[in-house]
Amino acid sequence: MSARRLAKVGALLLTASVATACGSGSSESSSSRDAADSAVIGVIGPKTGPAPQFWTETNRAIQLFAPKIEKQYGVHLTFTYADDAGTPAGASRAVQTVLNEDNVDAVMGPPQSAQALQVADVVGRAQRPWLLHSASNATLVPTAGDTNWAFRTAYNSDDLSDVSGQVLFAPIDGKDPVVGIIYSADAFGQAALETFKTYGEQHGVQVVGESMQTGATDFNSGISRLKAAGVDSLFINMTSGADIATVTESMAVDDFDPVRKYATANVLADYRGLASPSEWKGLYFIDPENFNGSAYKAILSAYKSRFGGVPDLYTTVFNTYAMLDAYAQAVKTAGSGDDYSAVRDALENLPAVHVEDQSYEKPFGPGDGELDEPDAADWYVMGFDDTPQGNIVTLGTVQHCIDKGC
Amino acid sequence: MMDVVVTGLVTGGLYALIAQGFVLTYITTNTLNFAIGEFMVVGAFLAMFLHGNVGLTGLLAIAVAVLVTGLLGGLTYRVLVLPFSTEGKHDTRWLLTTVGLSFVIVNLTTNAEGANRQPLGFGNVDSIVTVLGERVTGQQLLLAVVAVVVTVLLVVVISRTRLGGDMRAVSEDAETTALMGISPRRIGALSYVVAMMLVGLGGILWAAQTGVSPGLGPPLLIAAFSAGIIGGLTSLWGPLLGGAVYGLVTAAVGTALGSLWGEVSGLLVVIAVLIVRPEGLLGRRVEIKV
Amino acid sequence: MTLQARGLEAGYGRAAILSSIDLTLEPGGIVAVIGSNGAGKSTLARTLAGLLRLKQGEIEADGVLVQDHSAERRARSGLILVPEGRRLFGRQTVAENIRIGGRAASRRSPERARQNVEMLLDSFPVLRERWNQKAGLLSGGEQQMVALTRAVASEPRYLLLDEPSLGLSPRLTQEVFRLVTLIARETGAGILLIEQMAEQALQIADFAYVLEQGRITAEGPSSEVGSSEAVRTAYLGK
Amino acid sequence: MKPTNSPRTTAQRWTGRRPGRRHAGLRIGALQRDLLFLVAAAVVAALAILPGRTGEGTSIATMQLVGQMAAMIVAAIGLNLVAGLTRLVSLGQGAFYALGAYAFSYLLLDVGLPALPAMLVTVLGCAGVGAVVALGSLRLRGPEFTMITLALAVLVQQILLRWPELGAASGYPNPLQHGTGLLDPVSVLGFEFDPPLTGGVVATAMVPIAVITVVALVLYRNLCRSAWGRSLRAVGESDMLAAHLGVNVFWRKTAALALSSALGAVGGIFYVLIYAHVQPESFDLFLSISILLAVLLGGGGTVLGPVIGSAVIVWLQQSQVLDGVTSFEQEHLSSSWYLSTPGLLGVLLILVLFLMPQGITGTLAKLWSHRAGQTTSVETEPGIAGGGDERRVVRLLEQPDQMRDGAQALLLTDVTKRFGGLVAVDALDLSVDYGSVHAIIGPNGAGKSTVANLVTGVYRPGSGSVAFEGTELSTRRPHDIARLGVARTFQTPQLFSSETVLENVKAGFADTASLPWWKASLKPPGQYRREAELDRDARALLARVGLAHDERTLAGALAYGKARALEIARALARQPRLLILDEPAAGLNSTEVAVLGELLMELRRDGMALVVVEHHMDLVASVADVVTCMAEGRVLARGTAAEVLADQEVVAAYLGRPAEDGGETLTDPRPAGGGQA
Repeated sequence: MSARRLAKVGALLLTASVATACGSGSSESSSSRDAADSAVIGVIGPKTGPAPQFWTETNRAIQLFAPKIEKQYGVHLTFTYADDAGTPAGASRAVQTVLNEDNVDAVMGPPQSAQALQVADVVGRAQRPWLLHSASNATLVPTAGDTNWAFRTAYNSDDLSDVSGQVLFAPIDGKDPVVGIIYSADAFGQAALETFKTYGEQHGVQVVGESMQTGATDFNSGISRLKAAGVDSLFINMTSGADIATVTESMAVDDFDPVRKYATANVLADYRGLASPSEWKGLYFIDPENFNGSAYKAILSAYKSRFGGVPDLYTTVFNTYAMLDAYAQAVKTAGSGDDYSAVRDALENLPAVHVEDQSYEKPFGPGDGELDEPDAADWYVMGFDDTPQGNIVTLGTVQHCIDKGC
Repeated sequence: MMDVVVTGLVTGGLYALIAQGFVLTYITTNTLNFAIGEFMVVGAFLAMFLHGNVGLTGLLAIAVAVLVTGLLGGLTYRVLVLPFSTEGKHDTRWLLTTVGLSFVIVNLTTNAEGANRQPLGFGNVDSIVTVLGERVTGQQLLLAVVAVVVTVLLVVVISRTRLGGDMRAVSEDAETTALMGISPRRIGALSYVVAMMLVGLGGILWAAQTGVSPGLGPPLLIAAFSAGIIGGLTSLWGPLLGGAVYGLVTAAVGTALGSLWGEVSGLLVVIAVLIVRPEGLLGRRVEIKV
Repeated sequence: MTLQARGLEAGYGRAAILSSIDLTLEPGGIVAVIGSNGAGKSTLARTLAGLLRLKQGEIEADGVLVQDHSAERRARSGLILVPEGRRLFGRQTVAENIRIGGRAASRRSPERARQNVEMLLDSFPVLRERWNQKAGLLSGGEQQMVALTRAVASEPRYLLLDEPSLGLSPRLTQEVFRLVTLIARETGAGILLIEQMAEQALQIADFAYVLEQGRITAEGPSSEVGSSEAVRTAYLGK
Repeated sequence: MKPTNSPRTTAQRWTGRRPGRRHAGLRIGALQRDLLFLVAAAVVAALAILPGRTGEGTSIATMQLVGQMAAMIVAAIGLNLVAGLTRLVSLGQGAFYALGAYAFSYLLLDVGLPALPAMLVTVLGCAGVGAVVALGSLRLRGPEFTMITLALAVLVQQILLRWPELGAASGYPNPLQHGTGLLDPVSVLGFEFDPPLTGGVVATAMVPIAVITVVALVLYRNLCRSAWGRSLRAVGESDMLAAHLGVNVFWRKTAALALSSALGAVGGIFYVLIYAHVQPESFDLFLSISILLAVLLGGGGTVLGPVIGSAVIVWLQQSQVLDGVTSFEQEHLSSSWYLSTPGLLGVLLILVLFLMPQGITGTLAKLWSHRAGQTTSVETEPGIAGGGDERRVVRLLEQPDQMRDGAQALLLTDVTKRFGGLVAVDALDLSVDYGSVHAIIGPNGAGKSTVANLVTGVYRPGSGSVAFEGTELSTRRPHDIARLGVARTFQTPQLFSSETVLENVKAGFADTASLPWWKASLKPPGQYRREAELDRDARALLARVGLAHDERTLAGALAYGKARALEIARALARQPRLLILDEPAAGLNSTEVAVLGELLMELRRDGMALVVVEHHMDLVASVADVVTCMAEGRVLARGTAAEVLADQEVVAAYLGRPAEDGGETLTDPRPAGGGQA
């Protein structure tokens, strides 16, 4: 075959493929946008990729609560979905698809920091509400500032570090502790370390950080380093409960049992199945919500009866609910989803957001896109009981634990 | 110091067991199964299914799962390796087909079972054991012991039995072995079966401690691959030495510089070995005839 | 009960190295295939043994068409090739080499094979001395002895010998040929002696084929072939 | 082969004539083709980025797709140099892509270099890293090379994930360290190139991406189709063969890997231009595998295969076209056990290897040549392959002084070569004069081919001297010896079986070893002339060996005799002064042997020194001036053909006369180790 012919075939194929690519969108929605009080939300998440549970829980929460919220506020919400494949390029592509081809009124997600980071500027410039329903890094994915369009119903890393820091940096037996932090080797984890380090410098407390690769076979060397550094106040800030199990296993092996052991609600995913009661003895976790509270109870029972079993990511389900409630109210106030700035203003001025029987008064404001406030009195410390299934027990608020010990 | 040595050696046992899966097939067929990590996953999921859904007892579930994983290995050899390794030693198509297979298995299990780690539900030696004054988990020690026992067994079988003689003959000159009435393809398939049985066993015992997930494979693939290369893919003792070296280096560097640099240092050792002594520490140098 | 090849065509890639080969081998007889370098002798041996697929033709052993059988299957049915250059398992001992040769006989008559091996070892006691040495360390003549003994351990019905004299001194060649005669007599196998050393081969063979440029150019009782011009032409030109 | 009847005078007339305007038509033909390619590539590139001209939001995803295709294309054509042409299967191209992306970003932001120098430093730096990797790994072949590149790919990603200055897992740049998550638009001479990220902003970055891609494609195509590309194919076929064509295999591989790495880095630069941000998880092993898959799918070793493969792979990965397959599976097979895009790509990888081992273009080309192969008539330029012309090439263009008839070309003195305990060549003396044919005969295993290998540098003699025109060869390497003017053919012809006959001959010319890569890719006007000369000379050589009508045939499809003739033509292309033929008559029929004999006689008349290792006595008798008969590594007899063939010892050695007493026996047991081969 001559090169000329090859060139022709190549050109044809290239053109054909480009042409087809242009034609194929990912639109799974084709709603009529004419109705008043209606809005289209583009949901971005890792349908494929290493952490599809974020995608699953978001979708389930939408299936579960969107109809109820639509009815409650009399708005019509349409959802269109785009897969970010767990990569930044995928997120960039997904956000373009929802913004430009599906022409959504608001973007929800991506839930993971690395992907959110890639699209932050893009969504900001598009000037449409950005609904963050998953914990992310406050610096990498900010919700404040004049051009702010982002709203977050999950805690951000700064707030988490702030509140957890209040417990972890508190003196032990009248002396400053040595604080250790084990974090996932990702953007969220790295930011947590930075915050802790700054905090430590401000308070003259030694901070030792060790990062761990997701899926690592053991964490023995990290534990021996923490142990050698004399850490007695430990924070495990990992994205996967299975990895936390690897950590506590290695802690057991190395006989490392610091006075304080705290984690985040991520410990609820998989951890209890993989660790044993002896390993979670004395391991507490911090969250803005009380998982034994009535709002959570209602959400979990609805989830259970619909999908059988509890969610992997409690917080994603809860925060998606909160986000839908906030956005639906704002659309109602603005009259339509496609008046982006009206919706934004409405979000900033919401009187309250409700999740079941729980409400957050004046959650957002100009320059404040955070639902949760880093107030130790509002956050809860929880742990597991000694039963093999490890029921969640609430020990009290963080402030309570700081004051009286938990 | 002692703790680094003990942890390094004990974790090296797991790598060695999986690396044995590389060595066995390389000796007889000059090919490797790059979906080896996914065969661990398959073994573990099978065991979980057989125990949890079918209701087999732990040992029986392990035995059946190991056997089925082995048979799947044999099938892989027949369908994806043998037809893609016909053009001599420089033919590397089998490498790509097995990589393709690993994509398929990861994707299939992720779609069906989700990416989360699920507890296997049995088979975990849930205790801490003291070795030379250092604490290790019972499961890791079990894996290390299994690796040593398996290696010794393999060495005995291959040096003492008729089948072992056939295998050695195939590894030396497959064509001439065929002239002795022995099918090199059958020996190759058999070594794939045995190799993937070992890998399946390793996967199950490992998953018993850490849980089953489609993502179980890659971290161990890299470690086992490294152990195999360092020790030498043509020596049955290679995995033990390679696993020990890799385990020690990653543990020592991890303790000194932080655990994340451990794996990097292990990979650097692999590259150094490939450059300086491509046949591995215990491997046999293959002479090239002109 | 014969080994017959009819209309064989074989070669590598697209090129045919052998064409329209017909030959017959009967148990107990020695048939020589002689020809110069490059005439296609090894290709013939490999094709008959099943290491090379034939493009055309048939191979029949004891009434069974075997051209589609794998090399190992042919070996197990008693069609044994001692390849050019002997191809011993150099990292294994003499004993192991001979033992592995017995694998092809294990389903037919292992006992008889064992007796025949003993017989050969009695005639060439030097191998017993080398019994536990690595085969790769033996001298060329000794290696050829091992290769032949290994073949006998396979209890051949048809034994294909591809240039057993290769790399051996004339003196050793003679010894190897004596051994070949002995094997033919004692085992009753039909021996196809593929050789470049025409005169020595013809001395022990009953019948001979001359292979030239991938074709059989002459055939007949070995005494006739040996005295014919065909041989001198094939080797030394006109 | 066709004997030539052309009178000598024609040849001489031709020798004096330099190619002039006569070849203008040919030159423009080649130029036209290249221009056409350039135009076609430019048009496709322009069309591809056209949807983004207004900066409309809806075009952004398309522009990203096109940009990723471009990035994959440059990375894949780079990989093709290594994995396709040189046949070193690398799983490390993703590592260079990542290095390129990170290095470029870092140089822009942290170092503050302007865009062009940053690009230049990145590309050169990655080429350097590639060369270093090559130096460490080129001893390895086959799976071992793949493994080291695999380790490299994993290593690079692991390091990027951890390196604090590069943002580690937060990516680069990140607001934490740099106050922004996106790089500023790249600016060159005050012109800013915006990435396809924001609606309403025209993605001007697509312009440099398109331009660089087209330039890279043109240079790469020139390179592939040049003598340099041929040298890589030769290395891919066998290191030994390439060395005998005068190619310094080691450095050529190093250069190929360096170029490949540089192109990988360009892919990474494109990524930065598109996304303005890099993250370690974008450059995982899957990327390396995808690039390799693109090469294989399109057709490794072909010029355009990787381009098509890349476009298809990126399209499959990024558009949701495979989702249809997934939903089909979910509906009709199983709702939980189904394959989605990554798994389907795994299946595709396997299927490609199974069904289309030569990839899309390879398969198409095969179909094409199948259909057209029989009917293709040879396009002969007037006066090129005419009857008389062939002699011009066979006759050496200039005859160096030392090549006068009768002068000594080759001298072996007391050469011994052992392999383990076996003495393959034992104290051999041999001399070959210009204008003569020296035949070496002897039974199998006599050491004949070893002599050929000793002269061409494949083996080093244990002792003794091998001298060509007084230059000692025993310490030189094969490519060095080839460059001195020694050519050879092999016992089994070693050809590029998937290339045409014409390409095979062209690989024989000295350009294969000497043309620098930059000249090959830039293709200055002189190269067009040179290529035309090569075409013409190659055709003449083909005509000379009787293959004039086979120039378009794939070498793998040739009958044995023709394959041998082709190998001789290739060996002659370099115009060697000493030609070593290893069993040239094997597999030839008697007519072919006769023609071969005539060819050898003509070469001899031209003053060439020939060594013919042969067993075909007719040929030996008719061409050899001196015949050496070897047995067991020693000279048994030497003289004219008649003398040697009449020698009783020779006859005995050949026919295998029963031996006299003496020497080793096996019936008398002797102490171990006393035996000798």
